Amino acid sequence: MTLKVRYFAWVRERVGKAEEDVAVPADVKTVGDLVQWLSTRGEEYAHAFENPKVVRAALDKMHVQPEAALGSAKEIAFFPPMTGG
Amino acid sequence: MTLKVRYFAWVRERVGKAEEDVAVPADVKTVGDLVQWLSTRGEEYAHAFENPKVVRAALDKMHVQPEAALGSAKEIAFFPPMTGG
Amino acid sequence: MISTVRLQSEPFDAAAESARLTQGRADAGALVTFTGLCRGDEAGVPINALTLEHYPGMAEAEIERHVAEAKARWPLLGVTVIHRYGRITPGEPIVFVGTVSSHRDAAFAAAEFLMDYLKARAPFWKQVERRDGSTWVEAKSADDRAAARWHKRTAAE
Amino acid sequence: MISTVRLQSEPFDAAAESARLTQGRADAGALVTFTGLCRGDEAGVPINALTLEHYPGMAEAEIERHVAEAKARWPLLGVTVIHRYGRITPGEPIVFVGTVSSHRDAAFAAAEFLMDYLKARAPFWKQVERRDGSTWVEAKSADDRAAARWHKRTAAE
Repeated sequence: MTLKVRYFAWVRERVGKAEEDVAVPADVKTVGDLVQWLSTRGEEYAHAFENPKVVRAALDKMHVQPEAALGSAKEIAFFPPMTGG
Repeated sequence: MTLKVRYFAWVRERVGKAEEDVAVPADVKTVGDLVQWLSTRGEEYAHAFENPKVVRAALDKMHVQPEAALGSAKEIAFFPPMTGG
Repeated sequence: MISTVRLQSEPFDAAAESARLTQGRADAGALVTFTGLCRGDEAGVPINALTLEHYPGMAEAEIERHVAEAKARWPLLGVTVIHRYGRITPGEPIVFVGTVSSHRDAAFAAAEFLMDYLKARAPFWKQVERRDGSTWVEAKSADDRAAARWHKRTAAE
Repeated sequence: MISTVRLQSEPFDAAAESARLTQGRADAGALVTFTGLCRGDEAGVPINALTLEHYPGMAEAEIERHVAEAKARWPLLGVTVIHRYGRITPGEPIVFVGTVSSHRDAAFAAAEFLMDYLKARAPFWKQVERRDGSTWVEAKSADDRAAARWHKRTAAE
């Protein structure tokens, strides 16, 4: 499965890119699984996700929890807690 | 003691005047006493104060309760519950 | 802190009053405004106009006192309160409250506090003018309750 | 009900947006506006500017969803939400929320609800630009608590 992964704010800065297309292995089923798997891809990912509780996720532009299944989503985004308004 | 008495909104309409100078008898000590005494001055007053709980008072432009002493106040006002804002 | 309190019979420009509150300042993080307008109906029945009677002298004093209380309770950078009296036609503004603070909670709380107090304590009386005559608006017990919640908060502090 | 949601990088005129919400209507009794502005300091230290990053597509969707929720909860006659992104200098507006209703409680509650949600849920991130570099603003747990109080209210209903 190919997923577009987007990064925002300091997650983007740590990973070093704003987005990428990722071929997700079959055993990566949930958002949490994906975070764990991404963290193994290099130092920059390990650094971005070093405290997974702080990083929020949105699947197809909806906020989700780590338990959420990736299902047939096309896009996932990772970002710090929001500071708009 | 002479007191300027002012009336607002429907209290004014019932009494038939906006203000008057009143010579207050010595035994009229409180706002409540004054309401009772005014009510004896004629039908228009009796009508204005027929439900004394509804009529509010301000002594020298400060909200007061019926128990408040008239003291050396110069002005008293009677009016319905406020509907500003 | 800059505060402005005005009673007037002429209409005012709520947007301009709102702009004035933050003009040329860089310490304001939050501006909350409330504008109360004359509706074209009262309890579902069309009206021609509202006429607001007020107690000159006392109205200013009551509003100033509540502005001072708001300043004591919340860290405000600016407050404007404008209240009209006289005849007001549907669509026109009646009352304006604007509060400026560095943070939004203070600006919201102070604006609501001032509005609740104006409704329940400021000496203004609304008369509704209809085709078939005029009647005085009755005070709502909901307004008394809204004003009372600020007392309770003080007691709990 | 007329609702307007705009994301833009250009500054906006909060006063004009505010005026637009009640223009030419006689059913509006209450207008509440909130304007969030860029302050010249953050935690006491002067700043040159804020830069707001956002998640295009999701930000609009989140705001529209919360406007729809506000409409379902309160009898609103009009809502405007404007949120900027990009570089914003001290004194400029960042966000605007305006709510119109026949009564003040609904207008106040809906404006606070929308602001609390924008702060805690809308995908925007603020970066502070100082003379010696840039840092990301940290989220406040107070903002999460402010947003959570609206959940509690739903559960109690």
